[in-house]
Amino acid sequence: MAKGRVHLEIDRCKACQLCITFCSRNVLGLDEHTINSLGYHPVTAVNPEECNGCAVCAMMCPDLVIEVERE
Amino acid sequence: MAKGRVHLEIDRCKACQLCITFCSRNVLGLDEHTINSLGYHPVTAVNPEECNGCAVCAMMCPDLVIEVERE
Amino acid sequence: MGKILMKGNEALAEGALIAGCQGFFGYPITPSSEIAEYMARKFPQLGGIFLQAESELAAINMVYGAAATGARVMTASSGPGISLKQEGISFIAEAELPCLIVNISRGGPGLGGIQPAQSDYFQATRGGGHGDYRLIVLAPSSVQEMMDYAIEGFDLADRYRIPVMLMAEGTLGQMMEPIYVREPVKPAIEKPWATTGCAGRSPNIINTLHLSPEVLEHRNQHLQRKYDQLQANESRAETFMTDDADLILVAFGLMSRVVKKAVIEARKQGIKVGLIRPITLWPFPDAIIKEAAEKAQMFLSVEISMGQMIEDIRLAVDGAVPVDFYGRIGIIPNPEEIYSEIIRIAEREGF
Amino acid sequence: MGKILMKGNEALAEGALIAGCQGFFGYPITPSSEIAEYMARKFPQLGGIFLQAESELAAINMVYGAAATGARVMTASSGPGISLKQEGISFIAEAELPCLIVNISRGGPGLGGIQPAQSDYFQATRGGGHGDYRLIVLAPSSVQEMMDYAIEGFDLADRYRIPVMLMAEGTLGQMMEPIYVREPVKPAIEKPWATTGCAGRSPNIINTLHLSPEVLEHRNQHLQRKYDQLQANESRAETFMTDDADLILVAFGLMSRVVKKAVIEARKQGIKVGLIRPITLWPFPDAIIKEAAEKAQMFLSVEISMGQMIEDIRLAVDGAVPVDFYGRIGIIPNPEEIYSEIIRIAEREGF
Amino acid sequence: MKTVAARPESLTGAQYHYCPGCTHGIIHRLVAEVIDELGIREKTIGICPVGCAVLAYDYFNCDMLEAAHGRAPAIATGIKRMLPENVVFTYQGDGDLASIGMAEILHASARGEKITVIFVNNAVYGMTGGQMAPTTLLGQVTTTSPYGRKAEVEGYPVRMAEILAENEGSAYIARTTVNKPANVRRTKKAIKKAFEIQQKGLGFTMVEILSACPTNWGLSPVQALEWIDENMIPYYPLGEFKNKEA
Amino acid sequence: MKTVAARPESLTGAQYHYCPGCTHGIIHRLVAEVIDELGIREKTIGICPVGCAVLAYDYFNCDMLEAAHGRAPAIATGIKRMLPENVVFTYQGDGDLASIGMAEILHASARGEKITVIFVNNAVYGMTGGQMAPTTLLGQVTTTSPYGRKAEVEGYPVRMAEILAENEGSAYIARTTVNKPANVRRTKKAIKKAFEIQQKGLGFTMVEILSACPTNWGLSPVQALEWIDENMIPYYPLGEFKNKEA
Amino acid sequence: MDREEQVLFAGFGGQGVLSMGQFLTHAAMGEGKNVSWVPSYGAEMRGGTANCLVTIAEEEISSPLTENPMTAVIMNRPSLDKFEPKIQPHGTVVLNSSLVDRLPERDDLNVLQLPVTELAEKMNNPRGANMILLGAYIQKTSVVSLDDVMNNFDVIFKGKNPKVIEKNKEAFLAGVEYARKNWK
Amino acid sequence: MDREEQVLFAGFGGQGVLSMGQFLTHAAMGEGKNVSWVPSYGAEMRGGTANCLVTIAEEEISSPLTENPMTAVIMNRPSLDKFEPKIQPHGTVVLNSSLVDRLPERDDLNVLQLPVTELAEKMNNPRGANMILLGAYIQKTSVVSLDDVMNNFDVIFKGKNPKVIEKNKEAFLAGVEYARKNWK
Ligand SMILES: Cc1ncc(C[n+]2csc(CCOP(=O)(O)OP(=O)(O)O)c2C)c(N)n1
Ligand SMILES: Cc1ncc(C[n+]2csc(CCOP(=O)(O)OP(=O)(O)O)c2C)c(N)n1
Ligand code: SF4
Ligand code: SF4
Ligand code: SF4
Ligand code: SF4
Repeated sequence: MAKGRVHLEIDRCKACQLCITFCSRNVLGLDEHTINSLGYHPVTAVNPEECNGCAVCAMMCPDLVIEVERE
Repeated sequence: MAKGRVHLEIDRCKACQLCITFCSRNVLGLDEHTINSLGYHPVTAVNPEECNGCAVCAMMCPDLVIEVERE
Repeated sequence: MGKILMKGNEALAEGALIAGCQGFFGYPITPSSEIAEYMARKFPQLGGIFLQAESELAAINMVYGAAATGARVMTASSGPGISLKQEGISFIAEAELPCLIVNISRGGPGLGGIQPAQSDYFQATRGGGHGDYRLIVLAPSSVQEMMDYAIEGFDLADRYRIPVMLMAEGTLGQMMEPIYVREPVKPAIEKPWATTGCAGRSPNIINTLHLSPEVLEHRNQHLQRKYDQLQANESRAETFMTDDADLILVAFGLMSRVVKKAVIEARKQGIKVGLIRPITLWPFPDAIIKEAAEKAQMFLSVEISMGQMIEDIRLAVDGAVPVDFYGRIGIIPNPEEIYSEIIRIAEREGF
Repeated sequence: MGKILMKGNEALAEGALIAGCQGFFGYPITPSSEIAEYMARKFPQLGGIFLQAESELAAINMVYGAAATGARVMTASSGPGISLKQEGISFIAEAELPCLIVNISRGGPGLGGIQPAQSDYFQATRGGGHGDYRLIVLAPSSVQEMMDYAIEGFDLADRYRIPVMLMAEGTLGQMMEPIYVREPVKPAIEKPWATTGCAGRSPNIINTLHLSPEVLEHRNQHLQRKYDQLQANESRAETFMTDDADLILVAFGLMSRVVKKAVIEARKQGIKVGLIRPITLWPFPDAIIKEAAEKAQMFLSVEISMGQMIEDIRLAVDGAVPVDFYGRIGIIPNPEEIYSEIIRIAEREGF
Repeated sequence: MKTVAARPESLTGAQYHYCPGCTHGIIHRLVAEVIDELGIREKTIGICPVGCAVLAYDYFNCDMLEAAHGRAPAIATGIKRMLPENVVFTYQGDGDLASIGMAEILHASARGEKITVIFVNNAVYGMTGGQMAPTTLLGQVTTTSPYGRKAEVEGYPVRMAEILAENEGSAYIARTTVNKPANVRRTKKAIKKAFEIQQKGLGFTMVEILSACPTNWGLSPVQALEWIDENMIPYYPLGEFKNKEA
Repeated sequence: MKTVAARPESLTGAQYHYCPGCTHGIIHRLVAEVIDELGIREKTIGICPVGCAVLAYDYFNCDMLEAAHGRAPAIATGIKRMLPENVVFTYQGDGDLASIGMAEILHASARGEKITVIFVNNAVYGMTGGQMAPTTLLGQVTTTSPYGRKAEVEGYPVRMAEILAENEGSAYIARTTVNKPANVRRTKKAIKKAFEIQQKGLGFTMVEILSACPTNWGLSPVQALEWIDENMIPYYPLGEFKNKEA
Repeated sequence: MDREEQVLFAGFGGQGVLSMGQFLTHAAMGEGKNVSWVPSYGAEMRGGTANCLVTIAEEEISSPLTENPMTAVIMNRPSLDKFEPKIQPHGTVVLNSSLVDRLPERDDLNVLQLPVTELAEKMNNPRGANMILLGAYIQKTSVVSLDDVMNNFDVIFKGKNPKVIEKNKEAFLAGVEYARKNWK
Repeated sequence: MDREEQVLFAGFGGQGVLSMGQFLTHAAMGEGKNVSWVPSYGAEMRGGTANCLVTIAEEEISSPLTENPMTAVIMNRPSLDKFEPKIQPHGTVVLNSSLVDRLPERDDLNVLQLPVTELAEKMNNPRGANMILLGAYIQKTSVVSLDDVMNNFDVIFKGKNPKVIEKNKEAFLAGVEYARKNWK
């Protein structure tokens, strides 16, 4: 079970994929079916249950998209 | 006998005394009886016979006053 | 050769190359940077020197040094960068070193905006640096003229031993139009004063220090005579439908084309309106304006500024007729807007 | 308290202290350096900040920062140094930061000479930097006024949130006259906009960047309204024997005193001659000159330059009467010389 | 669940104008987190440069000034001298700090101004569209070194941390990067140390941060982070170059 | 008898305006002697600073330019780039080079401009009447540090030779002095080396020369030379800091 | 005012709106028309909107500027918000309906829509969206002749990689096709 | 022109001509006169000549400048060469004859000479030459009252080392003495 949870403010996301690259648990991915108000396919949690709340994604996100909670 | 000879263009002299200080043979001194066109008591050879032509005076003179000849 | 489509900044840069420019020293700033970039691409093949300076200050002083060798050299910048060059420009003016200084201008003061403006008019025409000096200031209104005036600028610079400024709105630097590319020019003017090493002659000195008041005054009078000569011989303007005009609009640069369109439109409505476009902002075309003031009822200065050229118009008109002002900042007013202003005035004044 | 003998530069510096100046940031340059040196001696005891900057560029930007904290701060320089400050001045004008900028002027262009001149008039009154902005420019004519106008300068700066320039010929900075030392002033104006740390309020921002053309235009209009207000309310001049004058000489600074002496002498010969001395070079005393132009036959602009203020006189006179020019550079013409010029004109014109 | 990562108070939360994957955003956050942690937001005054970070006054939630290109250290000096109790930082790019602003940064350091400089070195002029910076690497292609920077023509990239460490007035000088989580953590520590040393009044402090400009490097954001490892760090070694506390 | 010391051809012989005992005069002569010995007078172009040496164009018998304060390295760059076969030198004081001209000198060095800089460090502003320079020593009294320079207030003196040696573009950097015959000889050697390395195209060259300003130090000329030994050399060590040939 | 065709292209920074305009300008110049291309610049470098104005005329172009273009080619929603009020009465709007989630509010405008972002992604050529829209617009308005464009395609893209040209041509033709079918 | 006394002091950079002028200015101010002191500056910092102009008047001083002073106190030969032509008709020249090896060429001038450099060296006070000349000049012309000067000496030199003041006073009085004896 997920020990952590990410909150994604997707309208800020610029699809740079840094969070995705550095998440060791492959929690995150781009949502190819959505275009956000900035014109990007934004980040989404593809495997939310894998999240351990390490907050590395938030650390690497330049755009303040991600808030992380941990148990 | 002097092995060297100094030529002094006294109207350029500003009486800083650097030549006098560094001449190891005390050849040079200020001429208290003359005032040159710059308003200074200029350099003069007080012991010309002692000059060995080492040219240290010319080396230390900032104002191109001194020409040195050597045998 | 047919026309080719070029950006204003690139046409200007190409014009400089055509004029035999051998050195460019500059520091990037929007909206002028394409000039530097063009030179960076082209010069290595041509054996010219492109150098990105550490600052505008360094750039203008590199120009000082490079121009002193007798080569045709230039720099380009905008707003804050041109301000930083003021000390250097004053030195270059006094040392009488020919060179081209380009201001692809933006809106100020301060960092301002990068949108087009003409609010560096005073700085260009009155000398933003210290002391009594002038630059020749050329104001192109089309991409073609960006090229043509760059060529002419180098020529004037050499002939009069004077820095020439080419000043254009940012938009003119950024836009594209088809142009005819001119033939390369071979600079013909000798520069026996250049500092190139004194082999076979006595040393040359490039200097702007004049501690004796008499020499200083003499130098200033010398410069003034040159400026008088320029005022007599080199001021230029384009006139359009001014002969019978009640109202004459005065505008320069890209702005003047917008005004021209409004004038054409107003003429269709039977309003007697004309346009004078100063091509040399300095020497300002006083005589042409003064002459026009004998027949016209009124002038309108249209500027992308809070009102600067209007002073030169008023000085030229010398009280003969009123001079009105219409200005924007950061926005080139469009033809519709100028047209409305003409109508407004025509109705008010009964033209 | 009785009069004491002071150098112009020192009186100015002392005036700044009296006005509550808390910071001086400058770079030495003849003939202004005594101002810095005076501050360096005095500030440590007073708890103020004296800092010799690495350059004029750094100095004006230190002033930008220091003025942003709400403190009364200043800088002083001359010729080339003032040119180097132009970018910073444009920023300060747009950021509306009150401060005092002193130009103890010398002759240019280039390195020029350190002898007195007034050839930075255009630079001071038209804005040598980029964009549409103005400074209040005060021109003292005596050592007493060096002090008084420094005090007043800080006051105007705070009241209008505008940089004030005090411009004086080098000679005025170097000469000594007995003066009355004024009482210390307590600055009273609140500066809620200052960047002092946002404790207890939302953050303050000092900024000159306006990327949106609309905002940029709005800012320029805001500044323009302030300038209009200054033009309406703060232009100042001294008039001397102008009431019935045929010929009115216009001169500022120390120059004006020389002219005054010549005017007195010419009056003794029955020549109807007067003097207008602009105290604020900007806002220029248009109204006073315009009014005088209704009665006088002619104006003569006397400047230590090749002719700069004459443009402002001509703009004010607006063609009503002719405006002649008499100028020197690097040399303050003496009373005898001006007197001869008056006689020459009076004979030619039949005054 | 407790929140372990969220926007720091010292950021306004305004949407950044930076390009996708631009690490200016990470650096902003780190500075803000340090300000939060030190509890100095209300006495901090920041100065933004001319460069991509020109709008940083909209992002930092404290008193801010916008500087002329390169002059932030002079402005910081003016402020700090008048308000010695406040905390003052500048945020500058490599064009701003190492090119046009070279004299100002060197002298702020020589004078030992008690300020903190956040120096974002991305080896290129971002804002103006990818021209050469003094820190552009040899061989690197930019719009003004279109054939690759050559030592013979454009000279050598400058190492600011090393140069400034020469000055006696410098109290803390470090170079870090934000190209992976561990480096982000180290960068934050360095920034914190710099602010602390400023508060102790030991002298001038600077953290040079190697930062990615995917747009002008012509790389994807992820590739850009790798490029830092492969190309920048070999020329710009990470580490502390001066620490008066150590 | 043969002449063993006389005015070099590369000096015009015009009477200097310098104060009595000012070592600017010695340094001028050394530069001229080197130019003579290398036989390069007719292709040498010199640039004088704003500072006491502002009139040096009257003294050097070769093509000369007078620069704006601090900008000589930029002017030299402009010349050398257009005329790479010529020999270009600047002659600059410490105010000129290390204060207002800091950015220009640092970047000329970083770019490896093939010029020679004669840097006359006299720890004070001579021409303008004795204000503090960036090289003024701690404790030294000047008109703008009337209570003695304090590290806390005015910061630390900058060591330009050491800073410039950091730059890869620098090919030869030395510090010498002219306060006694042996040092004068060493200075001449260093100047010669610098010109030679310039001609070989190896990069930027500079000789920093500790020089006396008796007037503004308030010392007799002879005392002033001693003051260099006692006060300057301890802070500004003599030596070669960079030599790409060595 | 004088009759000239003035077309505004507007969208996000990365959508290629400036190139669309340049393409059209080149094409019109190839036909011997007088042309000018004026970009908005700079402020939009990092994110935000970008736009350019193309003027095509038989006569010499006096003013290359206008606030009120006859036609606007709109690639995203913010651009519609910004420019809708400025289009001339009875002007034309060409909309990228993938990213513009509303119709113009004015009822005098001639509205043409197509979902280019989706079409482009379907063609596996996301950067080709601009060329699709341009193809459709030219097909519909004949502001330049389609034949001339096709003949000049390589000239206009001179110096570009042939593969890139091919991809652009495909996208352009897809737009032409779409307009033929859907915009009658 | 209005009657005011305008005195020019001129000599080498190091001869103390600026202080001579300041001394006189102070003295005259002490007597309640209007005064001004205008130095030449800067160009003369390194060597060359220095000079200053002192104006003393009963009325307010309009112009502190003139090219044509009534009196010139000349400490060296170059200064005589430079200023002789500018002195007003029938003006006065006070000359340091130790360093000025010629007389004025004009015959309308009132010439006063004394060998102050030599006198000063004899008094073992080479820096006192300026005060000797000043003493003589004031004694001769009474431009300010000698008594007032003597009474104010310490005030004028306020802040200076008492020894220095003493030496200056000695030199000044030597000049007064010389003028009494030699200039009748
Ligand atoms: C005086 C002046 N010169 C030039 C510019 C143009 N300019 C703006 S930002 C910049 C360089 C930005 O590069 P950098 O400092 O490296 O920051 P980045 O954008 O890469 O973050 C330049 C040259 C300016 N605004 N002002
Ligand atoms: C832009 C500018 N700022 C200031 C000055 C005034 N100034 C002339 S020389 C000088 C400093 C000279 O000192 P330094 O370079 O050490 O040379 P030195 O006179 O000691 O040989 C200054 C500040 C100037 N001429 N121009
Ligand atoms: S908190 Fe850690 S595990 Fe969770 S999404 Fe972020 S990086 Fe992945
Ligand atoms: S790092 Fe941030 S901006 Fe980038 S993809 Fe992830 S959430 Fe989006
Ligand atoms: S040459 Fe040598 S010995 Fe002769 S005077 Fe000079 S220093 Fe003395
Ligand atoms: S002031 Fe100093 S540096 Fe200048 S000439 Fe005099 S002694 Fe030499």
